[in-house]
Amino acid sequence: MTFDVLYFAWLRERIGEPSERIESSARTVGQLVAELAAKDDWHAAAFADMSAVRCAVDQELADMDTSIEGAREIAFFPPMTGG
Amino acid sequence: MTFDVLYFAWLRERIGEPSERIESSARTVGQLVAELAAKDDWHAAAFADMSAVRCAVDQELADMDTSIEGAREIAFFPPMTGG
Amino acid sequence: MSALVQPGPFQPEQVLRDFGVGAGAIVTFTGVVRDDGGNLAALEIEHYPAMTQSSLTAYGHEAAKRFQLSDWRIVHRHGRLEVGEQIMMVATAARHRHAAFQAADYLMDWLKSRAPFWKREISRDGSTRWVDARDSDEHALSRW
Amino acid sequence: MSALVQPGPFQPEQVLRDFGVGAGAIVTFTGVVRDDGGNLAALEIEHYPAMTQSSLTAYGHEAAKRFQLSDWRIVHRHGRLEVGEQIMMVATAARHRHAAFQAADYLMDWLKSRAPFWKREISRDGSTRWVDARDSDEHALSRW
Repeated sequence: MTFDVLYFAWLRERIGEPSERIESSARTVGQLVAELAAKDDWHAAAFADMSAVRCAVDQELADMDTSIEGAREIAFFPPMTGG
Repeated sequence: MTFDVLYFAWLRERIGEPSERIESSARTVGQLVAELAAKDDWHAAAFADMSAVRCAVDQELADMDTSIEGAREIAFFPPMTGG
Repeated sequence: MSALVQPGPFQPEQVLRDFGVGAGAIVTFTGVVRDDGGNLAALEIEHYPAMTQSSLTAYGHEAAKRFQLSDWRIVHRHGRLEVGEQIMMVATAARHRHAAFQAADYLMDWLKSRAPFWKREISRDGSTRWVDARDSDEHALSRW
Repeated sequence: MSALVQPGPFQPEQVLRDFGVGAGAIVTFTGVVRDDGGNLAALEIEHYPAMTQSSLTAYGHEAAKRFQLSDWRIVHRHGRLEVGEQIMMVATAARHRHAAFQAADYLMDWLKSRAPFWKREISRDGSTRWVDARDSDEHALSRW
């Protein structure tokens, strides 16, 4: 399947791009993260500390076990600091 | 001693005046209340239920035991309902 | 850091002019004349002029000390207020949001039960009724 | 009942126009860029456009249901904000004050930790630093 993968804040900076299209057979967020982290050093650095990474699947907050089957947009970002 | 005694809200209405000058030898709020309540039916009605009467001595919240020696202004009123 | 007691209406943007400069968190509370049953025409608020200002100022300073406010303001009206009119407003400013929230909440509990104001409801048919103090307001004070 | 996400400044009196008609209690929270150490020039706020509006709206509706609000509004800015500028504002309207206070407090806890905004500090010397999420913000959420 093809996903739009989005990055925000320092994840975006480490990866060097705000988004990328990914062809993957991953079925959960966690499986996708494992694939992405194996791509290159930049991705590895972005996903080095998963305790500092949050995720949304199609704009809904998700966790590593969340299914991405049928999803279009997976976003990764640090803990939010709004307000 | 001479005191200015002030009434607010329904205490003012029951007594029929917003204030009066009282010559009294009372030394506490409670003693003054006993004197006032004995004056006439209107005063008796105002002080009939002391659980619904609050008091300030010289603009400071007080209770029945508070001394009024040297005080100038004693105010009686129902529980406050501001805000 | 000021308390204002006045009969006329107030503009919140005026009350908040130059308020809380340097603070990170500003909380306001505004009380409005509410008609629950469809019969209320207005409120008449009586107060104790010689005591009102000083008691509001004292509660403001107490809140500032307790919650380390950098600024606070209180405005409270008296006299006749129509349904929908603003009765009063409290504003608190602090570095962080929890202090600002708590201080405004604290101030409201004190104002409701310890500031010398008394409300009378004026119905559309002209009849009047003094508003009873609520046990829940007295109880709220015991939280602090 | 509306959430607004915008880069430009907002006027509180505009945000509160026609707000909470019929309510007895209105609470607002305003967050302001605060310079604690004397070195901050501005904040840069990044957000996730496709998600921001919908998540603010969802938290607003959740607060309305939970605290029986008659009205609520949220405005949150993004982009570069100088020291002293307003970052965001929440307003809640209810019959009684405790519901309005609690709902605003609740909404702020959710916005701080669950709305897709990320703050970066820009120092006067031009260096930048992403603001870390605070444990106390995460902890605050567990109150509800």
